[in-house]
Amino acid sequence: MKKLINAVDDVVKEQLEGMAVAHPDMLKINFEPKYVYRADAPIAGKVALISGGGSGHEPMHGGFVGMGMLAGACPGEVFTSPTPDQMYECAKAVDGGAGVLFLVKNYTGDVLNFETAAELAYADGIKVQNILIDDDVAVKDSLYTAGRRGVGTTVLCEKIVGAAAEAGYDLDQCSDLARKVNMYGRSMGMALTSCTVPAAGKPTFELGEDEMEIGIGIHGEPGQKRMAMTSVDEITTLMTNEILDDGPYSRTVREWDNESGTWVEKDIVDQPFQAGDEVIVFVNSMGGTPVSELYAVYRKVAEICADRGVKIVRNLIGPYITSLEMQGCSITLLKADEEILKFWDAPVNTPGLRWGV
Amino acid sequence: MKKLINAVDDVVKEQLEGMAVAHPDMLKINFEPKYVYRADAPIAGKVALISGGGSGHEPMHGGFVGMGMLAGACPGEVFTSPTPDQMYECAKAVDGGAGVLFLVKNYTGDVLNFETAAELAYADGIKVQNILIDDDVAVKDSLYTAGRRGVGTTVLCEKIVGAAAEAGYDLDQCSDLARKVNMYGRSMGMALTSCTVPAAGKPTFELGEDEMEIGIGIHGEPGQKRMAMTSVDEITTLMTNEILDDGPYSRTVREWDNESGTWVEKDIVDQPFQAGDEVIVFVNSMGGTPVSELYAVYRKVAEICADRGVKIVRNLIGPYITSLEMQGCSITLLKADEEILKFWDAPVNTPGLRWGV
Amino acid sequence: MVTKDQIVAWLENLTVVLTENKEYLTQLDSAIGDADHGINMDRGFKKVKEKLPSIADKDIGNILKTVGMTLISSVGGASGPLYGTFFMRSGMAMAAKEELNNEDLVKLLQSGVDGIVQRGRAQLGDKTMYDTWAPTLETLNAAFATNDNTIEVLQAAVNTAEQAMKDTIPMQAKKGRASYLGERSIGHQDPGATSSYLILKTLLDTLVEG
Amino acid sequence: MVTKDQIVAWLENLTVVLTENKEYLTQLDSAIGDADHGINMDRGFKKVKEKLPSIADKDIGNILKTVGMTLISSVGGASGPLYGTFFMRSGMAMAAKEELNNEDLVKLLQSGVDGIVQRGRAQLGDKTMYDTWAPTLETLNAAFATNDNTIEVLQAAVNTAEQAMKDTIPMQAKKGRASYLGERSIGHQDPGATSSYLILKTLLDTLVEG
Ligand SMILES: Nc1ncnc2c1ncn2[C@@H]1O[C@H](COP(=O)(O)OP(=O)(O)O)[C@@H](O)[C@H]1O
Ligand SMILES: Nc1ncnc2c1ncn2[C@@H]1O[C@H](COP(=O)(O)OP(=O)(O)O)[C@@H](O)[C@H]1O
Ligand SMILES: [Mg+2]
Ligand SMILES: [Mg+2]
Ligand SMILES: [Mg+2]
Ligand SMILES: [Mg+2]
Repeated sequence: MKKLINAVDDVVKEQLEGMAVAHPDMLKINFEPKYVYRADAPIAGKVALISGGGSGHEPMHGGFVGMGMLAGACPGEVFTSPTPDQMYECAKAVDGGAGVLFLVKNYTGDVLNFETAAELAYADGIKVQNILIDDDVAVKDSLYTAGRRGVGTTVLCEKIVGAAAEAGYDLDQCSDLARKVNMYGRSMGMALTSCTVPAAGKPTFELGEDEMEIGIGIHGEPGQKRMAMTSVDEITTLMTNEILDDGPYSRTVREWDNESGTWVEKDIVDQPFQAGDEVIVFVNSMGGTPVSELYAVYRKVAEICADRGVKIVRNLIGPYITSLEMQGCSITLLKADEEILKFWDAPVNTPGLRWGV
Repeated sequence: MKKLINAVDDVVKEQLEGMAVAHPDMLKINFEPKYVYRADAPIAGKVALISGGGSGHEPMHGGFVGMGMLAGACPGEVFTSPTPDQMYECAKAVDGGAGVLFLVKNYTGDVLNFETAAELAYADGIKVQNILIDDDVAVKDSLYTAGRRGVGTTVLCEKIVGAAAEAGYDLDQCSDLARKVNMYGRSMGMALTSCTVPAAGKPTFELGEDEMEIGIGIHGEPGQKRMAMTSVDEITTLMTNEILDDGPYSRTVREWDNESGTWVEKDIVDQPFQAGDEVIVFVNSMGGTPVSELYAVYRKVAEICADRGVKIVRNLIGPYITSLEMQGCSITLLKADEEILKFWDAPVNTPGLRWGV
Repeated sequence: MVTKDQIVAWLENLTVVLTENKEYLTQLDSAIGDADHGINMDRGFKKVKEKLPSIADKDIGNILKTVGMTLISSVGGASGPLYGTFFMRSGMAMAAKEELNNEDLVKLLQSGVDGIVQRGRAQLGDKTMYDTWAPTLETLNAAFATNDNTIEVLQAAVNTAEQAMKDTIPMQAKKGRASYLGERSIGHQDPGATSSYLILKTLLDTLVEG
Repeated sequence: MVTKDQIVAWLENLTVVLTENKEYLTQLDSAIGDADHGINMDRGFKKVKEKLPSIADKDIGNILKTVGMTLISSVGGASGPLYGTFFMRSGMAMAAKEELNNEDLVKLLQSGVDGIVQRGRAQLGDKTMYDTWAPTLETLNAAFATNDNTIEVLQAAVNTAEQAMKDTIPMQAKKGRASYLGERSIGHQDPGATSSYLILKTLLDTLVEG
């Protein structure tokens, strides 16, 4: 394992220290327990958007803390979900009285830890909500699995709902928007190489020189299937078609009811993409793939969308939700309506995403 | 070799096609010969900044075309300098009457090809200047080598001089500023892995599991020395000290004289950094190193600068001048005066760098 | 009777056993998960070890609850809240106790496992830690009905646990990260089922030591 | 006399030889450069091949100049302008010629090499293509002074070129990318010196073919 790190146990801490000294204008960092929060938090009267998850996906989530995006982010150990005390302390630090929305990627660990955190924060008098991101079409059903993983749509949702919170949306409005973005977004990923968790010291899986993994998540875990390596056009076609051809997806989610102080279950079904849809396309590097190759992916996505009557109205291309140094990419399509576009275009000022300011 | 590409001969062309369809609001692309240019070029009365070089360093240079930065960029084959016809045609497309400034990274190929281009453009009645970027302190002398390579300072210079051109600086003022930025900037790079030129199909060099290359350039070429792998703190200390301890550097450069229509030689000497200097710090990924690791590098750079009385006033952290999928990083320090800071902070709107708009 | 000192010794031994098995558990998790289970458990029990001296004089219920809270706030991942809940619930069930009879011992484990199920909603055959615990609890209950030698009964339970752990190999995962692999999860032993076996095995070894 | 058809055949053969040696030259460049010299030369001469049919009826000077311009606008890198200048200058020196005597042949090569030096300002021993050409031109001049058999003299020049190419191995590079390696450039044969040898060798082989 060769990485720019010191002791494996200090990796996350030292990277956060680097972030703190690099971006004091945008964010601050608390170390015991670990959370990243807006330099100007709490902001009275505005909903505070908090996300978090295992480290190793940088710039997500810490790099998305700042004006117009996250109020706070809770980094776990590499690829390990953070603990409830982090989220709870973070919630207390950023709540401006309008409540806290936790954006949770759908992994068993994240879900369980964020649910505990929400309970703790609510018990402290903070209005809370948990909205799940589960957009990975590589996972086919929710009955026989832990459900679809939260991947690329997370980044888009953090941007869009962060802008809505900045604009004064209340907690229910922010939650509705986040749920909608999640229902409108679908993703698929692939890997050319594995990555190495520092503490593990060797690659999570081995891939032959002519092999690739299709349908991976963002944790260096093996994917849906292993296939013979092929051209970027074929890879992109396969992934884009999986996204566009994916049928309705049903699952039951648990959301918090601030009236009764209990979890309520909701059945949610999202609808497939259709000709005529306007979309935001997000082509993401898993970390080790340079942006030049992403443009070759984007080229083919654009061609397929044009063929199928899906109109790309915005795009994001780069390493935003990564798996350490893994080579590979993911593609996310997000159906965009007026509300979504308005908040996508709104100013954002974070280390990882910046425009309009 | 595993990459997201189709046929190796089409790599550059297809990546450019992807860029063109991704960013029609910022840039356009000409294919025969290849150059990227601002969507709103030519802009009457403003100096047009053009850079270029081998491909494989994305987002540099094509990704820096747009408002407040480059007017044009000429991509060669991967790691191979572009040809004079590209620069000449690009110059004709973007010249708004105030002349064209070519920013040239100091490599024999780039220098020779850009000199030819400048002669051609001048012969066509375009006012021209060539300013060299040669900031790589890993190259020790200019008498026994082709001189210092142009690396990280290139990105900063494109941003700063691009903003000056946008603000109405004339060709001489832009040239003076570019020369100053080059003289104020120093860089050093290192690699954990080699990279693979698509057409070559295998890594340029091999590094053992415990080895790293120190003092590399940006073309996957072997570096100054091979060393045993060590911690990020030691690596960063070594590189930052090489930059800070580097003495005066003298060389002779050739610039164009628009009066006489000939090349004139100039002796240039830059001065070392001093305690009390304000600097912009640029920590760059060579492509395969994720931004999380760059923060560990930045953390140590900040510590060393503080110890030595060098004040960091701005920073840039991410993959901006890369070597395909190489793992590794480079560090650039640029002494920043008021003029430099003003143009650093000015709005920029390119695929690779964006703020203020 | 199981003494408080033995419970503390069990927890201390666990910190050793989980350090020894850090790579093994991580290796299992890299086949069907994200290669961190051993690292997570080791991190959590290292924290437990730090905490132990300051709580060793509390009652067993208190000690177990503190272990649970320590795991919740240090492990993360899926196993953090699950094992955290396990110890929290077993602690609540052992409130104020200074020593445990056989019935207590079953109740301790049963409450913990109930907590795991309530949190994680795993069912038998989902290829999780629950697949180790369910048959193990049956063995415990059945064996104590005819034999009150704690060590003999625990030995029988450990045998069941070992078999149950191995029985996760042919299962297709339906919970946790491994479920994303679908049929590719078949043929690998579940990391959480394995750490659960180690937890029980270490309890037996501790009591055998004396 | 060297005929125009022979010059055209030389250029055609070069496209074959440089394709054959694409990997070899790239390999040499990966040791002390950026692994593209073979790719660059092959790309350039493929373009030359495309151009040849349309210019084969021009005079030798014109043909060579077109080759030079083609290389300049298709090769890139350091070798593009250098070999481009080589052929431009040799073309200018052979203006209007339809065939070449021995004196012309020397002048063709000498003018080309002068162009390389003027552009690249390399000196003897800098470990560049010039290190192949300088001793080779000396051999040519000396040999033609006592022998007017073109093929015999060219054979002697090729021998010198081969030796000169190998003599770049112990040199430390002072120009081009290889110079960045300092002492580490020692022990490797220069790619440009090698392609220069191939260019001369192919001229000889073409004339021997007839
Ligand atoms: N819903 C669940 N119920 C019970 N156990 C579960 C559940 N989900 C996962 N597990 C257990 O957790 C183990 C993985 O733990 P760990 O690797 O530490 O967390 P993560 O999966 O978040 O990386 C699995 O091997 C499995 O035994
Ligand atoms: N200044 C120079 N003068 C003469 N030849 C040079 C000079 N610089 C480089 N060369 C030659 O160019 C060769 C490298 O060519 P090539 O790899 O195609 O270009 P680049 O170095 O730009 O990648 C070297 O092997 C050397 O022979
Ligand atoms: Mg995990
Ligand atoms: Mg080159
Ligand atoms: Mg795991
Ligand atoms: Mg080369």
